[in-house]
Order: sequence, then structure tokens, then C-alpha cells
Amino acid sequence: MHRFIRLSILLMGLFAASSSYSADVQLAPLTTADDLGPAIEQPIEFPHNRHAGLRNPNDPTNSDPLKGGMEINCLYCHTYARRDSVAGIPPIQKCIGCHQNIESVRETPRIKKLFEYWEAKKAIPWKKVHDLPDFVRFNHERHIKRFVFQQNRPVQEVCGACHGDVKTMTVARRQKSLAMGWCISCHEKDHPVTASGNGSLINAEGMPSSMGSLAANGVSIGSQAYWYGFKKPAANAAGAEVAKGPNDCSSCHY
Amino acid sequence: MDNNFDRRDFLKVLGWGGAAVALSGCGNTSVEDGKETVVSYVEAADYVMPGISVYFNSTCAQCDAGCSITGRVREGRVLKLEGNPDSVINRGKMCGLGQAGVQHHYNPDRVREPLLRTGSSGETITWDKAYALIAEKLNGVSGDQIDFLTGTVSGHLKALLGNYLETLSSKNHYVYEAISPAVQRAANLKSYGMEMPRYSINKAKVVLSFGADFLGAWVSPVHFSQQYAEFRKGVDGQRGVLVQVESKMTLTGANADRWLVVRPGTEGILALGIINALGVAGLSLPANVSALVNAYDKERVSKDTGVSTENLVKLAAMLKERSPSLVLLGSAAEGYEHGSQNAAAINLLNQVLGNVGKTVEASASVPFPQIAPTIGNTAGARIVNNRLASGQTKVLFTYGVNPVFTTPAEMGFKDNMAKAGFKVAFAHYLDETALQADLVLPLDSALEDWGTQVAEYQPDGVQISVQQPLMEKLHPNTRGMGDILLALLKQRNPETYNAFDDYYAYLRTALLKNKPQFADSGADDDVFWNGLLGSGIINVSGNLNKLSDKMAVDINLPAPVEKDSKYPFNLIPSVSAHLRDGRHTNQPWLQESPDPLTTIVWDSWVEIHPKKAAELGIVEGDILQVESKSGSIKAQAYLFPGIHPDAVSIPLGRGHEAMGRYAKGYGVNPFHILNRVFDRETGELAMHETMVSISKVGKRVIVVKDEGAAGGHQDGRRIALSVTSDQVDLSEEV
Amino acid sequence: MSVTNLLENWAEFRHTHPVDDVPHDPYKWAMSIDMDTCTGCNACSVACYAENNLPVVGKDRYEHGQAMHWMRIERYWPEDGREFPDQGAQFLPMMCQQCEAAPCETVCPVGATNHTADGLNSQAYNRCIGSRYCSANCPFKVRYFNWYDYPTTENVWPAEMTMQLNPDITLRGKGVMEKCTFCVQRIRAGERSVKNEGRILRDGEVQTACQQVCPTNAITFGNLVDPDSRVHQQWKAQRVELTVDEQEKDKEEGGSDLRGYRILEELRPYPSVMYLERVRESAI
Amino acid sequence: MSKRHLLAVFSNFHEAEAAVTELRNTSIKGFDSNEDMIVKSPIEHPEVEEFLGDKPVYVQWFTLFGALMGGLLGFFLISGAQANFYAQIKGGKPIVPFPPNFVLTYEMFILGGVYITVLGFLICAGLPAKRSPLYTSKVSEDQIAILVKTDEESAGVLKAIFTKHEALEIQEEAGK
Amino acid sequence: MKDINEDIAWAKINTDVLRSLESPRKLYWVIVFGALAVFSVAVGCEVYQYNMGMGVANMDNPHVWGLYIATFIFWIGMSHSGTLLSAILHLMHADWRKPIYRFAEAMTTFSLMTAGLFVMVHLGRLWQFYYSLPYPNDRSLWPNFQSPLLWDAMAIFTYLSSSVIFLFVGMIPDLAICRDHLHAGWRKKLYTVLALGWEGTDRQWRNFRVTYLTIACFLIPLAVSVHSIVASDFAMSQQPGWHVTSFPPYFVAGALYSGCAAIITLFIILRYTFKFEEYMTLAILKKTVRLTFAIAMVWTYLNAVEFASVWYSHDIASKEVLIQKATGPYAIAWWGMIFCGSVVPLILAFKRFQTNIPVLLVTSLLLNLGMWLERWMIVAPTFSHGIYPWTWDHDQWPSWVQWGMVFGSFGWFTLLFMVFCKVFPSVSMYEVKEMVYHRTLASKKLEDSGMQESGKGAH
Repeated sequence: MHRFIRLSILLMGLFAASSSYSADVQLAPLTTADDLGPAIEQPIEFPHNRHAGLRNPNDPTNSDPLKGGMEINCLYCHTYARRDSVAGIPPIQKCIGCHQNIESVRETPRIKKLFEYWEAKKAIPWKKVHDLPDFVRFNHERHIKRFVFQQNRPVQEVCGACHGDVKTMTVARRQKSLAMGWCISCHEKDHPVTASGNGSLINAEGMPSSMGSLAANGVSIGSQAYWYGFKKPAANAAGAEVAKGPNDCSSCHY
Repeated sequence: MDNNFDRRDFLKVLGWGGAAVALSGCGNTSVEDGKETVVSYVEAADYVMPGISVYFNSTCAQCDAGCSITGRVREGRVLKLEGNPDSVINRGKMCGLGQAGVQHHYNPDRVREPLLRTGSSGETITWDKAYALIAEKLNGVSGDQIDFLTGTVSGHLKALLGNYLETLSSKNHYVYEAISPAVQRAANLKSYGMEMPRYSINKAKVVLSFGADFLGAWVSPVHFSQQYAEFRKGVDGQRGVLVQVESKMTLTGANADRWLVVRPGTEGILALGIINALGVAGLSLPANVSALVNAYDKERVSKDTGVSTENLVKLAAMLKERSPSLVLLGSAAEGYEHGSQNAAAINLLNQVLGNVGKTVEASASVPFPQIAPTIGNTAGARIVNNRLASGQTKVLFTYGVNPVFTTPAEMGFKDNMAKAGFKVAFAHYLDETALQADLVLPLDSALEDWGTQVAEYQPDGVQISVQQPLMEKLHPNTRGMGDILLALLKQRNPETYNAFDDYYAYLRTALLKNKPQFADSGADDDVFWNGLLGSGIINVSGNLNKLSDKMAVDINLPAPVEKDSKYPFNLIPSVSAHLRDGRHTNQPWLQESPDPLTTIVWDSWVEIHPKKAAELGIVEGDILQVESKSGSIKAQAYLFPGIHPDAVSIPLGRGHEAMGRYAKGYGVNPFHILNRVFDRETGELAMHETMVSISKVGKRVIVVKDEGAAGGHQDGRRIALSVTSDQVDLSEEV
Repeated sequence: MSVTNLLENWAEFRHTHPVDDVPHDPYKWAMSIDMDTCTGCNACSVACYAENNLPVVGKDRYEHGQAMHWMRIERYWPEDGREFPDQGAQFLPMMCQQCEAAPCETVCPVGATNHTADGLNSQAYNRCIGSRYCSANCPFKVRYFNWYDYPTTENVWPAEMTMQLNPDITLRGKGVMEKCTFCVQRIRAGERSVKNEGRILRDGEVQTACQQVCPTNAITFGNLVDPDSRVHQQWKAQRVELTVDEQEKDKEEGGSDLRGYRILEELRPYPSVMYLERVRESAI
Repeated sequence: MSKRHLLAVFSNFHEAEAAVTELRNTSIKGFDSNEDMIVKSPIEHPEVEEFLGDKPVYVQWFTLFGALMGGLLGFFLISGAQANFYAQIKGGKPIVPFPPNFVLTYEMFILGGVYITVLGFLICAGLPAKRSPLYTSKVSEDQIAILVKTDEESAGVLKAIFTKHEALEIQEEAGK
Repeated sequence: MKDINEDIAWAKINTDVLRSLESPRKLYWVIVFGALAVFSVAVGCEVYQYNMGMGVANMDNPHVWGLYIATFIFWIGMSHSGTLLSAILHLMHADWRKPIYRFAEAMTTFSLMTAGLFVMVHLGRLWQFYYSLPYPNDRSLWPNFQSPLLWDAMAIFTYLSSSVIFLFVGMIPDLAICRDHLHAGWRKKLYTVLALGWEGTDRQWRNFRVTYLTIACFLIPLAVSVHSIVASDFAMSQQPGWHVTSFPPYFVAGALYSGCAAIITLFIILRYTFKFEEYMTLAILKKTVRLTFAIAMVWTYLNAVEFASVWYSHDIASKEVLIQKATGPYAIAWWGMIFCGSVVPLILAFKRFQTNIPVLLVTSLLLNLGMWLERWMIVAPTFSHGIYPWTWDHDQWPSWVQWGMVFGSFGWFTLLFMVFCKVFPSVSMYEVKEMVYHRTLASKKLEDSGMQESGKGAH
């Protein structure tokens, strides 16, 4: 009999301990891992690594694309991202703008295909890789403005926070979960309101991390509709003004 | 819009075809990969970004008021029409009818291919064939046998049409509008020296309107609504007072401080009675006027019109005291055999009150007569009908009109049309008239066509509104009316017109030719042109018409008619702000937009006064047969307190037998039971002169309306509150 | 879940709104509608259809009370028992009143409708499961439920008409509750663009579709906490306060000269729409 | 020491009672009447508790614990979730409102109480259990059985007592 | 008249009850297949509604709730009888409950499950139902705990799971009987597992008694809370006709009332189909009937209080809703409710009808109809005649889809219930034995001590 009672006290203790722990822990989003989305067949296998990849370390001046990337800024091609809610796909015009002067790859199958589209004046039917449901309104412009222009972070890191390490991919593939909880995990964190500097958006676990101290000499993000003290920009330990991302449902859903 | 990117190229480049529209936003709930396509542009202008709207100014073509609009364009599709704030006519505002212009454009029932009738069926033909056919049919027909029946036309389209008629050596351009203030124009010409003076509601302290629904469908409602708002906010710190006299409450009547119900047709008597009362109240009247109104003492007028003497006296006192005032005259007063007399009497009241020159001002007319509007009236259809009946017309072109639908059945337009050898309809829909045509040529919508418009009513100088495409053509085989006319002209006169590739080129050339009159003549052509497209309007000062103030006293008003025991009710065909004469009935927003006063949607109804209905044992939803001498229709009854007990009212615009899925089979068409009675002076159809009988037939139906079971009562709740003007001081408000 | 967070910010979590003095900052969207200039022309309602992808439900559906007009124009007759309505009718544009203490918000089982920091009663269509409790609890009955799948099975937008649809708005499928949002898509776009400039929206930079189209300017919309905004000035001039359930107008004895009021204020939902009474001439 | 199980079946409650009373009062080697004797019956006899002596029941402690834990967890889980559910204001009510949370806490209190009580019951009653060494289906019909465990050598004594009290049948099995 | 024949042999109890698991009358099969057919109507309706949208139910924009919510409340209410009989009467030592509480408890469980169906059927987006459940998810979202619907969900979940547990715990000794006395087969295996190795040892009985009592104690406040929470779905709002303080007790009384009425119905049906005449005796029926009558009067009183308080108040809107109920389009249903709920139960006051099975069957069905109408009259009229006059509707009548679903739910309930009665003993065998045992003891005692006294009294 006492055996049972001892066992049950143990069980109860365990239960109480685990439940109080779970009640107090900040629940992380369920999926944070880089869960690779499916490989998608595109009309042209655009080699992101060639365009955005790092230059050949052995020869930083090297511009031979076969030996390494060209470190083209993401925003060079996806130029809408900084002025527009959608990042968009560059018009073929843009591809041609460079490629008509690059004779070395002119005859490769991919470029030939590109010119076929161009000459036929036909749009290329790219498949969407990062396709949020239609009721989600993600705004590229605000994220680029805030993190690239106001906080002066590297473009590839900022874009990579959601799009993964595109510079290592050929055809882009989804790396991040893009589930709502995943978005929120970033919005719920305090980010510096004004900053210039480095620091990483992504911590070692691949999760967006809150920033450390940063010099407050950037541009203000402007007033945000905050409510109640704890949501308003506040000074963090290092004295930088920090604020969370918008947290209304209607920031993204309407 | 300072860009070097050609507007036309822009439209082609954008191409709406690629922009898929999600049909259910709440469908998938998780991230999807590779299911949707994103189509990049081949080329794109700098300012074109996916997801960002661009705005282009154009002109609303839903009615002839000439409102300038701004189209919101995204991914090559026009999404929404908004008002152009620079326009003096609508000042950035719009009406519901104008908003629905996009539904006209995207309408699934538009005609998409040229259609040729062969026997009882039609076939699709090419444009070349269609043009050739027209040339063939015109061959050997004298100019006198060719008739053009169009709606109101203005701008360069009118010029082109004039040129075409000239090459055909035809003078038979008849302009027809089923609902038009034509009697009034004639009366105005007599009284003020111009057909359409400028009315300044915002300068009047009292507006006395004889059935002019200036907030609904009269002349330029968006403009007048804005004036009305200013008038309500106060003229010299005093809130304007609106008195509406009519037999059936219009939207304007519903907004009046005092709505006076008048026996149908006695508006003129009331006007003279007011003049008399003004004289009694001490206003000095010219002797001839005095003589004219002498017989109209208040007791007699009250007896004839049904307006109480008390109201008559109060009204006269107010008009005398608060000056300037403005007397307006609308279709309710015009639509009788003695309509011109009514109009003259009402205009006389304005003159007696000294409003001419104060609130009735000289209007300007466009300095280029070839693009000045040719205003329609009902006489146009009448003449064409007679010509068709007598076989004088061999070839009939129709554009922007639907006479088979809008003329009284008694006139027999449909049958007469068959007598013409060849009928060409330039049409958006296969409406009742297009169905009778031998050749139907599909038109571009106003949102994909070029053009210019000059409105008849010009509030400030003259505004030439520019119409430009907001997007690429939706259907490849529709053509702009201008392009068609140009093609037809090229058949006749290739030397002159081959110089123009298309109507766009013609328009550009024509406007650039007059550049010195529009702008600094030194301006570069392209800069001028882009600026013009950017603003969407050209403002010219115009030629100021000369205002005259001749009091005409040769007014001879008949005594009110005695009730006909067979047809005891006056039929008032009411004009709704959204449906008008029914040309836009196929736009679902308009069908589902409740009638402001009855809140009925999607159907016609017969308005009858509750007291009368109780007498006759009629309740809401009873199907009533409304019978005139020339026919009968059946519609549901709606008990409406704002109507004279001796009148019933049926709205116009519904009852289509063709046209499209949203129009066909909804409601009835009261045009068809109108008696063939005309105004004695102008020959206009006397729309209100039809007498009808009503009888209950069939089963009761549920009236489809927005109003709930409470029937427009607040039931003691504090919902819509009202206050009298002596309790508030509007001048202190923001 | 964090209990730590809960305890740390306890006082914040216990604020009631709007009666505890926590003002909106920097936005509080509000409206005022002048019924003296409203003519009942329905332009606002059509503009709303155009802007917000409202389905035209057709005659049968309308008959069954399933219309989707977010903005409806109500027409009231005077109740003085006269034979003719000789003071005209009265028109009242009625749409979601964006109540500060909205009865609809508390009852949604999934929290699809919430009060936003800028004072809107937001509706997340994708979160809605269609319990319709919000509508049951709305005293104004301005919430509209998608009884059918208008975009697909009902085919309300035939092929070409889909091109008119506003891509900035989620297209609602069946089983979703919807309502006037004060054109939240315009507000959000405006807020975003000024954020880039580091400032807040000025009066008139964001207009609702109904306000934009209204031919008589009867509708004023703007930021209530911005002293330069017209809506603020109107509310102030009428001495209507957001957080009060009885306004000056009703407190004064014997005919006040104010005409601003909010509908069903006595239920204390604190609506964000002020109506101005219709005026009728006393001399006639 | 090898053990032996005996099961005596009685048709009558009084006979069983007498047998038990005698067993309790008799000192038998290798048989402890508190530990080694189990009475099986088709219905609940409150009297059994009396004649078997005071045996404690602990279920109510489970109940107390379960209810308290349920209530506490309920309140904190709910309040915690509300505070972290993007802290959305609803209807002007506080983000952590008491009345609804109390309702839910109340339900969780009961839920915890019921669940843990049943858990406690299963633990205390030793259920689910395997069949005991000796069983007769008569027990679930209308007869009362006494199961005893004793040393091999005392079995006879017990048998004698059972027989004396008119046991209908005595089953016997070697224990493990 | 004795509640039960005290001479009945325990073994016979076993055989009689176990026989019900084997060979019921033919009527049983008629009922089962009938129920299946009726339920399939609801399935058809739901499939149609799921595909087309809620519009096919013919609700409209002010009138967003209809028969689904009304019937939901009805079934929730129905469930309260089980608790009444098993928990409340258990605590009161009313041992006449023993032969009939098992099926009442099963009724609780199954009517809750039926009510649950209506929650689902009611949802506009059934496929997103999981949004309303509190569980950690990828969206980091929780449901809104402020919503009375969530309290409902929580209360019903608690009630359902507690009822199932209570039913199961109370059945363990009987399951052991089944295990011991049924011939081999899948059922025997099932019982073996479910009986958990119950042997009726003193330790088991001891803990069993405490547990059973404890759960019964929990169940009573729980049952009260469930229906008062359902009441707060309405009472928490500001709508006229709903915002009534007396709603929670009114709902609870109504719940017990409809539950009791349903017990009478099922009592009669079970008694016949499973040949339980000896256990479900007329004496017990009589007691149940009297209980029902008492509750009917409580309900009538509360109903009157509700009307009176509305009548006496200055809440115009509520008053209008009340007047509308009595005179408007719902008048027939409303007066029907008054008649069935307050007038019909007067029959139960007559002794000769208290054991008249045909009369009772009809009466109990009428009472249930009245209680269903009551729920409808709570839900619907407020929508038709709310605070805002513009939206008053004049023609809202549930479509055949709604009626079909309501109709079908009875099939679903009956099906579940009848299957249960066939698989599990619907009369508690061990408790009937206890009852017989205690009654025998008591009458013996009475004989011993009371012989003289009663003799004195009698003669």
C-alpha cells in the first residue's frame, strides 16, 4: 500500500513540477528548424549562387563567375523590395541589361532560354517559392527600410532572415518555416529603434535574435501605434531605445 | 506624371493577363511552395511596381455630367474609380453610378465581336468584313436616307461624327435622351437667353425646387450635391432652406426642409400663386406680372394644387425675406402637355424674386462649336421613329441609345426599325435595340478608349474632360467609337484621314492644333500632351453667354384635370440616380444599391400612398396591374408616404428583356406604358401625362428591400436624431 | 505563456479600456457623419463595394437578408403621424462603429476580432471560424456573414469581374464574418509610408473610400488624437468625448445647441463614430 | 517458506462475517489477518469495513491535490496565454480579466479534481490488476469469498475454520 | 407498491440484465435502424451545408443563430438528468435511483455528444474548428478565453469527460459481472479489458465508495455550472431578451426538467425493449414522475419570474421582444412552449396518470417538445427584434437543412444510446443487488422491531 502512495506522490510532484515549468516558459514557435521546402522546378534554373554568392576567396578581384559568386546585392535585382510591399521578380529587361554584354555565357542553355523569352516578349512564368497565404500581408519595404537602411545591416543577412541562405542556392528554395509563430517570434522581441551597426539577426540556433547594444545614431522608425507602457519603445540595458514589432492582428491580416 | 514612357506602350507592356487574382483569400492556411506563378514584366517603367497602384485621370462616361475621374490601376488592371480633385465639376467626388463604371468595363455581358444578323440568328464577323458591309450598304443610298440616332455627344467624337455625316451628305443626326430637361431648356432660352444657365445653390438662402432632383439625377448631381453641402452649412451664416414641390418625393425632396406635395401638373399654378402671394406680402411686381397672377389668389391655388394656404403664405414670406433665393425646375413640372407653360411660370418666379444674375448666372460655352455638346431630347427618337415608319430611312445607325427600351410601346419603334433596310448598332451590350440591328459593332468601354467630353452644364468656365484608357483592352475585338468612325471616314475620304493611324493620333493632333488656346503656346508638344493626360482636364474660360431677364407673361395654364374614372391615377415614372434610363442596369452594384427612399433592390415597384392603399385594400407586396391606355405592367406595391394620393410611381430603368444577366428579367419597364402625349410647344414626350388604373392581381410577394420589419421607424430608440434650426448655430461648428 | 511576463506587467494587463486613462498614441481613428448634409445618395455604399470587394449577392440572397453592404443607408420617416412626410426623410449611413469597448470582441471564441492600438475594431478574416457570436452581440448589427462562398460557388465575380477586385483586401470565402474596417488597408498603407519618413500621418492623408466619394463631404474621418484633424475639431466642438457614455448635449436641460451624439451610447460600447443631428428649418 | 492460497466461498454474508471474525481472532502461524485476507463480494457491504478493521482510504488526498492543481494551472495557463496572445484588447476589458478566468479556473478545478481522483482510485485500489490466484465468478453473482494466504502448514487450520462456517466450496492453490 | 421485489434472487438479476445484452425485443432493432435512417438525414444536410455554406440553413444577417444553437442548448439541458439521478440522488441516499441511473448517465454522455455535434454544425468554417482549441501551435495563438463560447467548450469538455469517467467507474463492477458471465467472444474480451481486473475485493470496494462519492460531489456543481455557462452565452450579452439575470437558474431548472422528461420517455422504451419490467418498476416511474412534476413547477415559476421582471422593468427593448414572442411570428411556438412546459405537466399531478404508461409516454414527449421550444424561443426572437429596429427581420424561418439537422440529431442520440444499452448493462446489477439487500435488511428490521408497532397502528 505505501508503495503505491509513494509512487503517487512522486507522480504528483512530477506533474506539478512539469506543469509549473510549462506555465512559466515562453513557448517558442514549434517549427524553427530550417525545414527545407520542396525543390521547385522553375522555367529557368536561375543560379542564385553565381549572382549573389561570395567571391572566390582566393582571388577577391576575380570576376569569373565560374570560380565563385559575384556578390550582387539582393536589392539590385529584387529592387522593388525597398519601395514596395512585394519584392517582385525583376523584369527580363534587367537580366538582358547585363547579359547582352556578357558574351562568355551567351550560348549556355539557360541564357539562351532567357533570350528566347526576351525576343518573344513573353514573361517568364516563375513559380513562387515563398508563397504566403493570400490573407497574409507581408511588407518587404518596411523590413528593408528598418533593417537595411536604418540599422545598416548587411542586406544578405536581412533578406536571409526569412529567405534563408540564398547565396548558396541555385534555384531558390524555402528554408524558414514562415509560419505565423515564426514571424511572431521576431516581432515579440525588442529590436533597437534607432541603430547603425552590425550584430546578427539570426542567432546560433537559426532563430531571429534580439539585438545587443547599438549606437543610437540612426533614423527613428517613427511612431508606431503602441499601446500601454510595455509595448512602447523603451530603453534597454545598454541605453538603446528598443521596441517590438507591430503586434496587432490587423497589421498583417485584413 | 512626368515621364517619357509612352502611355500606350505602358498599357501594352503591363498586360493584365499575367496578374492572377486569388479567388478565395481564406482558402489555404499554410505556406505553399510552387503552387502559384509570379509573372515578371518583360519591361517595366521605373514607376511601375507590382503591388503599387498608379493613378490616371480620365472622364466618367456613365452620364453626361462630365465628371473627371482618377482610375486606380494596378498590375495593368483598373481597380477603382475615384474623383479627380482638380475638376471643377465634381471636385474629387463621385456618385454611385460613376463608381460602377468599372463594372461597365468588366461586364461579362459585353459584346466582344462584330455580329451580323443572318435571318433570325447572328454570326461573328471580322471588322474588315463589317466595314466592307457598311460601305456596301451605303452604296447607292442617298444621304437623306441615312439616319444617325445617338445619345448626347460632345468632344472630338462629335466632330468626327459630324465629318462622317458630311461625307455621307447626311444631315440626319438625331440626338436622343429619354430623360432630359429639354422643355426646361426651351423655357430657359426664353427667360434667361440660354438653355442652361449656371445655378448657384450655394449662394441661395432659399432653394425652391419644383421637382428638380438635383441631388439625384438632375443635370449634374455630384456638382449640385457639393453646392448643396455648402448651402446647408450656411450662406452668410444662415443655413439654406430647401423647399421641394412635387407629387412624388425624390431624393432631393427627402432632404428638403419642407416637402410640399402638389397635385400632379399644377406646379405652374403654384408658382403663379407664390408670385401672387409675394405681391400680397408686399413685393412689388411688374404690372404685367401682376395682371397675370391676379387670378391666382391663395385660396384658388390651394384648392387647385392641394398646398395649404398657410404653407403658401409662409413660403412667400420666407422667399421675400431671405434673398437671394433660387427656384429650380425639374422633370416633374416639365412632363405635361402644358410642361412649357409650367416651366415658364416657374422661371417667372425666379425672375420676380430677382434671382437672375444672382443665383441664376450666365454660363460659358466652349469656344469650339464642333466639340460643344449636342444635347439629346425625346424629340430625336420621335422624328427617327416617324421617318422609319414612313420608310424614309434606309440605313440607321444607333449609338449610345436604346430607343426600343426607352420609347413608349405605342410608338412602335421596334416594328418601325424593321422597315429600315440596314441597321447598325454600335453597342456595349446586346440590348433591346442592338437585338433589332443587322450589324452590331462592339465598342470599347470608356476605360479603354480615348476621347474628350464637354458637359452641357459647366459650373466654372468650360472644362473639357479628357478620356484616356486606364488599361489595355479587355477584349481584343472591340473598337473605340472614334476608331470606328475614323475607319468609316477612311472609306469615304482616305486622303484626309489616312494621315491618322487611329483615333488617338487624331485626338492628339486635334488637341495640339489648339494648344495656344489651352496653354502657353511655347510649350513643347510632348510636355503639353503629357501634362494634359496627367491632369485629365483642360480648363478654358469659354465664351460667356449673355444673360437676359425678360419676363414672359404669355403663360396659359390649364385648370387641373378632373379625375378620369377609368384611369384615376397619374403615373409618375421616377428617375433614380443610379439607373436613369436603364442603360447601366446591367451593373450589379447599381442593381443591389438600394433605392434611397424605398430601399428596394433588384426589382421595380409601384409606389402608392398608404391612405390610398388602405382604401383599395392594398398592402406591401401585392402585385398590382398598372394599366394605361397604351398597355399594362405588373409590379409589386410599396406603400410610400411621399406621394400624392392620386398618383402612383414606378421607377424607370428596369424591366429589360435583353442586355445581360444582371438586367434581364428584373422588374418592369414603365416606358412602355407611357401614353403618346407631347408637350405642346417643344414636342417633347410628356412623361408625367399618363393616367393609369391599378388593380390587385396575383399573389403577394416579399418586397426585397433593405428596410426591415420596423419599416423605417426608430421605435423610440435614439438613432437618427433631428433638431430644428433655431436650436443650433451651424456657424460655430467645424 | 510566461507567468513571469504576466506578473511583471500585471498592472498593464489589468487596464480597462477606454475608461482607464490610457490615451491612444499616436493614432485613434474616428469618424463623424453630418446627417444634415448626408443626402442618402448611396455613393458611399457603392464606393465601399468597389474598395472592399463586397459581393453582390443577388435578389434571392438579398431577400433572405444576406446582403453584404458594410455601409448601409438607413432611411427613417418622421414619426409624427402626419399624412405626408413634409420634412422629408432622414438618412443615416450605418457601418461598424469601431466601438472602443466593442461587445463583439470579447465573445469571439478564437479572438478573430480585437481592438487595435490605433483604435480600430479589427477583423482577421482568416482567423474567423464562423461562430457568428460577434454578430449576435453587436447592437448595431453591422457585421455581415458570408453565408455562401460568393467568390467561387456563387460566382459573384464572373471571370472578367475578378480583375476589378482590390488585391489589398483578403477575399472572404464562405463562413467568414466581415464588416467595415474603416478601410484598414488604406490606413496601414498610409501608416507604413509615413513610418519610413519617421513621422505620423497628417489629416487627410488617409481617406476612407466612403469619405473620399461623398459628394457632400458629410463623412469626416481622421485621427482623433491629432488636434489638427478635422474629426478632432468636430468632436471637440460638439463636446463629444470618446470615453464618456453621456455627452454634454444630453446633460444640459432644455435644448442644447449641440448636435453631436453617438448611437446607442447608453449601452456603453463607446463608438468611434459621431453623428451630427439633421437640422430642419423652424421658420417653415 | 512456501505459501498457499485458499478461497472459501460463502452463500451468506453472516457466515462470511463469522468466518472473518474468527480468523481475525485466531492466531495462526504465517497468517496475518490484516495483510493476508481479502474479502470479495458482489456488492459493497459497509459492514465489511467494520469487521475487517479500520483500513485507511487515501483517495480524497488525490482529490484535494488534483483540484488545487487543476485550479491553479487553469488560472495561470489561461492568464499566461492571454498575456502572451499579443496582448490584444477585447471589448475594453482588461487583457487578463477575472470573471472569465474564474469561470475557467472553476472548470479546471473540477476537471483536475475528477481526473486525479480517478487516478487515485486506480492507484489505491490497485487497478488495473491481474487476476488474483483464486477467483470464482460466483463472487460477481451472489456469493461472498474470502481469499487467504498462509503458510503451507496452516492451511488445514484455515480450512477447518471455513468448513465450520459452512463454506460452500474451498479452492486451494499453491502460492508462489 | 414496492420499488422493487425484495425476493428477487441475485443470480436472476444477473441473468435478467445480461439477457438485455443478448436478446432484446424486435422493437430494439426497429429503433436502431430507424435511428440510423434519421441520423443519415442530418448527415446529408450537413454535407450539403458544408459544401454550399451556411446560407442554405436560411439564416440572415441580423439573425445569425437559429435552430442549431437552440437544439444545442436543448441537448445540453437533456444531459443534466443523468447527473440529477446519479449524483444528487446518490448523495441523498435515494436508493430507488439505482435501477435507472445507469441509463440516465448514458443519456448524459450521449446528449452531450449530440450537443457537441451542433457546435460543429453551427460553425461557418467547420474545417477550421481547431482554432478554438487551446493547444500550442505553429501560429503561437490561443483561443479567446474571454468568450463565453470557450467557457462553454471548457465546461462541456469537463462535463463530458467527467460524466464518461463517472459512468465508467460506476460500471466497473458490472463489467466484471459481464466478464464473468458472458460466453466467450469479442465482447468478453472487451469486458475483460474494461473491468480492469475488478474482483470485488474489500480494498476495491472501499476505494470505490469514496471515489464514487467524490466524483458525485464534483458532478453536481459541475452540472450547475455547465448550464449556467450556457445561459451566460446569452445573459452576458446586451441583447434584449437575453440580458436576464435569472437566466442561469432558469437554464438549470429547464435542463433538469427536460432531462427528467427524457428519462421518463427512455424509461418506458427501455423497460419494454429490454424486458426490464421487474427492475424499472412502476413505483420507480412514479417517483420519477413526481420529481418531474416538481421541477416543472420550479421551471414554470422561473419562467414567470423572467417575464415578470421584464414586464416590470423599463427596458423597452426587452419588453418588445417579450411582446413579440407572444404576438409576433413566433407566437405559436411561444404559446406552445407555455402549454407544453407549464400546462401539460399538470397531468403528472394526477395519481392515476403517474403510472399510466401510454399517457406518460405522450406527456413526456410533449414536455420535451415544450423544452425544445423554450430554447428556440430564447434564441430566435431576440434576433428578429433586436436593439436596432432597422434590422428587424420579418421572414426568417429555418430551412429544411436546419430542421433536417435537428431531426437527425435525435437519430444520432438514439443510435448511440441504443447501441450502448446493447453493449453495456443499462441497469446497474450490483446496485440493484445492493438495493435488494438493503431493502430486505430494512424490512426485516422493520418486521423485527415494528411488528408490534405497525400491528398496533394497523389494527
